[in-house]
Amino acid sequence: MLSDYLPLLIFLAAVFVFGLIALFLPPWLAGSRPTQAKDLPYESGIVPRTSARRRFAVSFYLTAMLFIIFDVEAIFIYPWAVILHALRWFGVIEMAVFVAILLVALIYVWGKGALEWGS
Amino acid sequence: MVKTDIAQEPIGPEHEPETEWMELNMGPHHPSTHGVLRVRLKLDGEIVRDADADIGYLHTGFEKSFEDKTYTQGITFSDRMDYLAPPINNVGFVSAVEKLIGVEVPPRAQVIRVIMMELARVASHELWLGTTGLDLGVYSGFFYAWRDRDLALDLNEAYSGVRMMTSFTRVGGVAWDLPDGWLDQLQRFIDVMPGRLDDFESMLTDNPIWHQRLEGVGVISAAEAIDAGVTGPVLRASGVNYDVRKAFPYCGYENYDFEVPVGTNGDCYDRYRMRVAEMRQSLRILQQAVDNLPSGPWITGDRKVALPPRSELSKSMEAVIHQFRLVSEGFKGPVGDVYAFVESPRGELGFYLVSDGTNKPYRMKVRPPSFCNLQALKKLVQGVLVADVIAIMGSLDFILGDCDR
Amino acid sequence: MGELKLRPVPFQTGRAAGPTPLNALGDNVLTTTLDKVINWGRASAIWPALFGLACCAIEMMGAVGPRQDISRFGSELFRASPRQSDLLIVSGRVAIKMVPVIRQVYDQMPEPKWVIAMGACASSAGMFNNYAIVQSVDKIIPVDIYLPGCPPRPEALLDAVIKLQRKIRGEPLVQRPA
Amino acid sequence: MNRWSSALPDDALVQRIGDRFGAGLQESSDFRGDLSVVLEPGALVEVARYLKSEEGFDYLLYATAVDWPAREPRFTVVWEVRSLANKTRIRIKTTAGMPDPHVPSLTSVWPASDWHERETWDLFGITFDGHPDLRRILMPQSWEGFPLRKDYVSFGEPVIFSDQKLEGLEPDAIRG
Repeated sequence: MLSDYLPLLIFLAAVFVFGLIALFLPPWLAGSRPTQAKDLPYESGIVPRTSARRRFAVSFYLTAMLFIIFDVEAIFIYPWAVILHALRWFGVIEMAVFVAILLVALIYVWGKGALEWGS
Repeated sequence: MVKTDIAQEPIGPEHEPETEWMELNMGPHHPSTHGVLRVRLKLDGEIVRDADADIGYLHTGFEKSFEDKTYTQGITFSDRMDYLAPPINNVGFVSAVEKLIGVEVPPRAQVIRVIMMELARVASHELWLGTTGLDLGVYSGFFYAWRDRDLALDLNEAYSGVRMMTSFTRVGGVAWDLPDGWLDQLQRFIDVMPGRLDDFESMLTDNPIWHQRLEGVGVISAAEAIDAGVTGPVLRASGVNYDVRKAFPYCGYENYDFEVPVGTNGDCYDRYRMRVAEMRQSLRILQQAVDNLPSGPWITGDRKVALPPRSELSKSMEAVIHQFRLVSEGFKGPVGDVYAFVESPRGELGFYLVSDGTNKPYRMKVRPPSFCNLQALKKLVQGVLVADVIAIMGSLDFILGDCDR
Repeated sequence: MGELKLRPVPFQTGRAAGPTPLNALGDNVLTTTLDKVINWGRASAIWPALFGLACCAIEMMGAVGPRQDISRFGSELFRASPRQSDLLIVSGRVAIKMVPVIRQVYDQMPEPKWVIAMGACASSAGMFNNYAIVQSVDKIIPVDIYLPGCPPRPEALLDAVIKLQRKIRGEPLVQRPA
Repeated sequence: MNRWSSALPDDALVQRIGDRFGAGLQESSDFRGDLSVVLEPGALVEVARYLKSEEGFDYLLYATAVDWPAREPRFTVVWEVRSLANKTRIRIKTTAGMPDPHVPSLTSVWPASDWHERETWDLFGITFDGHPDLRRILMPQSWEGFPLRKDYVSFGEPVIFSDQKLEGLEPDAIRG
């Protein structure tokens, strides 16, 4: 029983090892030379005087939230698409309901004008 | 030693950043500022509340250097100011000196000047089309534009030996006659270009994204445009029918028949249409210039100003004296001040020349069209999204070498 | 007026760029070949920073254009931010007000980095000898290749990039007669 | 009639200015077809307003200054304006004395002269009273001196030829 999951474990281990390699090999090879100027934020060539950490408008947060909602919806479609052939018509109807719910959300948001940029 | 702590301190009375507005540096090193312009944007989220353009990052002290050079030496300087249309700068500078001294330019030299200026206008508008398209995402347009612009630069090179900085004018005419075979190359250029412009138009003119990004963006009305002092295609896009070639014809422009495109609602899209239409008109002018190019001298015979031809040197002593005097100290102008102006792709390019009777200009003020167009940026970007600031700056078509002088 | 704070140690390329774990083993066959591979990798993909100042920038754009395509030599992308670029082509005249900006952009570029002073104005201020122009970009940042011309033709810029690649690979710039 | 003065403004304009402003108009000249008038600083703003409202000069070309160190009122400040409608052009000049050159600003009449006057302040040191935001535009903010004055002679550095050795300035001083 356990052996059914063996390939998955090997795959995870490989991912983990590759991640470590990618993370630590290049800095070790190239060597890093931090200088004071490199740590400053890049301000189109101007030496910044104030720190770049500033409060910014709430509309960014709103747009980010909307993006996450519809992005996650897209992610759910991938596994569904892989096994759609097995699900046959049941899968199609199921996904239609799922998408319809989010469509209503999209129409509401669009009507509210949250998509246009406005504080 | 070189000072390094300059341009760091806050500038402007209101340099203290307001709490809720974020101050963003669209700084000198920025892909879409068409050179080294720094715009301090005050952003309320994505909406621009205030824009303070900080220029001078390419200030080369041309006006100080002109005072140190004789009139003929100044010609090579005038190339480097507006480096997208150097021939037009040359003609402008030399027109000021000719107006001061009162020299008549022979007709053949006038037509050669018109040909070189219209070539420069096509090359400059092509570059504008390429780079502004690049800012708005038309990556392939850049390569179309450069394919056509290289043809114009080949013509420059065949005539003056240099691709961009031709320095082809002399006071009283042009430096050399057209090499033979050049006119056929020009004719091939004139035949192929309309097709190339159609490529561009088919790609851009009724492209919905191009419409959406440019239509209704950066609108300036005719009255506001005159008050703000904008010039060139930006002024004409707002409906003001003012083109120096029609209003004050110089270099024989009065006997070419071409129209001046005038826009209606003064937004970025109209400025795009102005420039493309101007390219087509320039090709018409080029065709008429090639058809009736007069023969005769290409520089004035007035020995006070123009060098005698080589052949004459061996024959007459007087020519040698003229040659020596002209080469060693140049010619002197009367005391007085004159203003001469030409139509550059960006607008009216003027040269205010004050002379105190010596062989060098006492004061040479250049009226740069980019400086005047850039001044309107502050009014154009109020309450606009940041992405539209890029479109507006692209549509103003300013060149920092011309603006900072 | 602030003094010009120069980099104490000028930047070197390749192995001279200071000890990396590779050179800890000294110059034997293994490390020198690895150096050749690393330098070959660095040389064949130099991404210039999009740093156009004046007229030479137009010829630099010409070099990117379809006729003299600089991406044939590995400089495919002109990166807008100095963080992702290895080469700073100073194309144009350097105004006094631009000095701290050039210094900042150069400092914010990660090593290994190189500089091409494109055109007479960047190399020696060309025809401008007045209050507003720094007499050569050499006074601000160390320069690897000086490219004459006003403006240099796009082909000249390609030649400069090729010479820089040979310099990075450690080959002599000038082919001495055999 | 050479081409520059296609619509030579008749002397009537100068006459009208003379009648209305009397002593305000000091001289006028017609050199090479360019009409120019020299005004007193006091009468400058009224004449400018008159030119814009009644004479239709609505488009500002440029504003600059000329430095005559030998002459007593050292600076001549120049504005050039054009009437797009009837295609004429006039050059307004006024003078400013040395210790502290002051000239009224014309941004209230022609808003386009905002940057031009800032540049004249930056390069000549002439303060424009009434200018909304007079600060340096071309030179760095902390720059001392006014470059375009005739006595500001700083023509860069001496050119170092390869055979001359100036310590501290050799290009490889940086490479160390």
